[in-house]
Amino acid sequence: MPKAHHQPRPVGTGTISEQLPEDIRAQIGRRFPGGYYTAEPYRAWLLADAAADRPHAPAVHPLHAWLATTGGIGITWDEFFAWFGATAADGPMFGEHETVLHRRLRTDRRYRVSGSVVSAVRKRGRAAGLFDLVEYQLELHDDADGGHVATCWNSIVFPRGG
Amino acid sequence: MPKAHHQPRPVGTGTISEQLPEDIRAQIGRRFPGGYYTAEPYRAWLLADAAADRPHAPAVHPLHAWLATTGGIGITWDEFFAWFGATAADGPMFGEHETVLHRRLRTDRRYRVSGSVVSAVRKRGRAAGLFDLVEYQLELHDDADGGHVATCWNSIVFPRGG
Amino acid sequence: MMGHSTVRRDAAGLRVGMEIPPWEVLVSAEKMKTTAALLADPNPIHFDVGAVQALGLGDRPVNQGPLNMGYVMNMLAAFTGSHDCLRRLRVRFLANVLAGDRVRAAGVVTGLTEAPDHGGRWAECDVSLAVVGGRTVLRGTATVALPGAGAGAAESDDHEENKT
Amino acid sequence: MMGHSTVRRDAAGLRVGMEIPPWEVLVSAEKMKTTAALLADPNPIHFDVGAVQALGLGDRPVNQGPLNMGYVMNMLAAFTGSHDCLRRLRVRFLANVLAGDRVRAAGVVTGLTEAPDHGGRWAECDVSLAVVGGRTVLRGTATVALPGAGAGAAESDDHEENKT
Repeated sequence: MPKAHHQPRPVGTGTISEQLPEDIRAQIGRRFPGGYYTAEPYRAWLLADAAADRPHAPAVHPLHAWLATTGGIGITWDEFFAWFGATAADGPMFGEHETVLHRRLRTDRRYRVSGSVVSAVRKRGRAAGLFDLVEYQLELHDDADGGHVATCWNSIVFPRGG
Repeated sequence: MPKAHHQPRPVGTGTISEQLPEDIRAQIGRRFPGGYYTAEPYRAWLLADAAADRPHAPAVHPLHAWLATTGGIGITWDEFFAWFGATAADGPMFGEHETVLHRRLRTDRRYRVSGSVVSAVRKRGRAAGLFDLVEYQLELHDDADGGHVATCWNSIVFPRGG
Repeated sequence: MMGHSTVRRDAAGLRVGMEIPPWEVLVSAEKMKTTAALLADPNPIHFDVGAVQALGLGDRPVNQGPLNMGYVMNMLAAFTGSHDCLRRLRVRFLANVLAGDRVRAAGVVTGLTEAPDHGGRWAECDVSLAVVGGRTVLRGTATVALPGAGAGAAESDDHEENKT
Repeated sequence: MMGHSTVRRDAAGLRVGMEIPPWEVLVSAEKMKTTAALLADPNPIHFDVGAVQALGLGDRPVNQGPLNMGYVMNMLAAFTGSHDCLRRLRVRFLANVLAGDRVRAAGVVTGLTEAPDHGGRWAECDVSLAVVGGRTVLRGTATVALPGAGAGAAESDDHEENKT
């Protein structure tokens, strides 16, 4: 199982811990269905262009690691939000993200995507109010030789309207 | 099996029929793997915007029928081209297209996509040279009640460099 | 970047031979990129100027055929009042449209038949798309539903109306 | 619509505390649409002005967080010579970027260590993205591979070079 190599951090300042409901706590460690992702050249080109980069660079834009893990996670955003009793209308927000590249990204390689929820904490911020801070981590492995290609770690904030 | 309700037509003028190789003829009637497609609201919005339409219209843009059949056909363009011994580099081109809407398109409905290759002929044009004209047809059915929603018929031209 | 025709359509004035108000748009390279992503269309002629040049197709991206057809659908929706009035559209692709081209969809009513199922009429139409001041890039035929002669005028941009 | 910094990077001149040449871009609403399609991100705040207004977020679409991070990656690639030099980037999203904003990625080298595995050095960097004349929208840290002190100057926009 992917291991969280980051400690949860407070969002902003002045956060204090609150009791996490059991149904949310039960999501910690839950694995994503996972799947496969291939960085097709047209997607590599379009993503680089969307990021205002020069799409002709031979290197695949490292942002593609994030796109790959999202593309192969095996569930939709709505399904993921539902794991935490939330919907898009609740306004979940990315808190932090880390991409670690263990090996160069390439087009037309088939990558295996796997990962899980690594932590969940409930906090109350002076400005933010009540929210849950959830961390999840996804791994890319080259499907041909099993090599570890990238790790994408994310934290996401679910406002709880408190 | 979907039935061709169109006769093959010559591309341009002055085309004459040629012998179709057996491996191409063998593709006639071949069914696509098929699959499912849901016109998610964000895709309906983006497609209408891409077509320079007003994305806020409650009606789903009828171009979405084509997008749905393509999205649920179950093979990639490269795989489809390979059925006819061709690649994207050979420059296959859309010849004709027909969308027939039997029922209103809606967002968030799950549509079943099915279809097959309905004809293939080899022709020689005075200007176009040797080419294969392939027709294929896809059907959208509402997965909830089985109702027939749309038919998309296409002809595609494979230049044969002759 | 786009021009919508605003038409008051007097149902009683519908007749064979009448022209459908044209619909124009300036074709955008950026929208081809979104379309390539939506259609999962890997062909670089729709976004990569370098690929277009390498193929000797000039120096502007080539619009997707479906978008060209979509513009004709827009013209028909402006004419009938809603995309939901379209029953059938058949087109033949004749030539490429390039980023920066201004194109115009046009059409003419070629037949009108009573349609008891929706209390109105079916209009058969000849349709086309052309580069303004240039060649025709698409020709086809369409069938659209129209309200009956007694339905009176309707505003074409009232897309709220549910016609089916 | 975008400005690429062109930098001659003298490997011998690398030092802790040096500023990474900034990288600027004018954020495009059209590119958010392509990104929404690529990411299969249904959130309408990235493309639908009506949805943005309904949420009280103003009247301009909100850029995707990944794109904000991508701009920082672009700055680092211009500095190192290639996207393939990036080993790690961690960012915290602090605020939204809106269509039409001009944003600037900036950074400073905070540490240099020898990296025998690629014959060069690892640079640790603090990075940020800010709206020009406005607030900081992202902060983070990065680790990038750099050639060794003996490697001499390299042109940052030589993306042909294979550094790994």
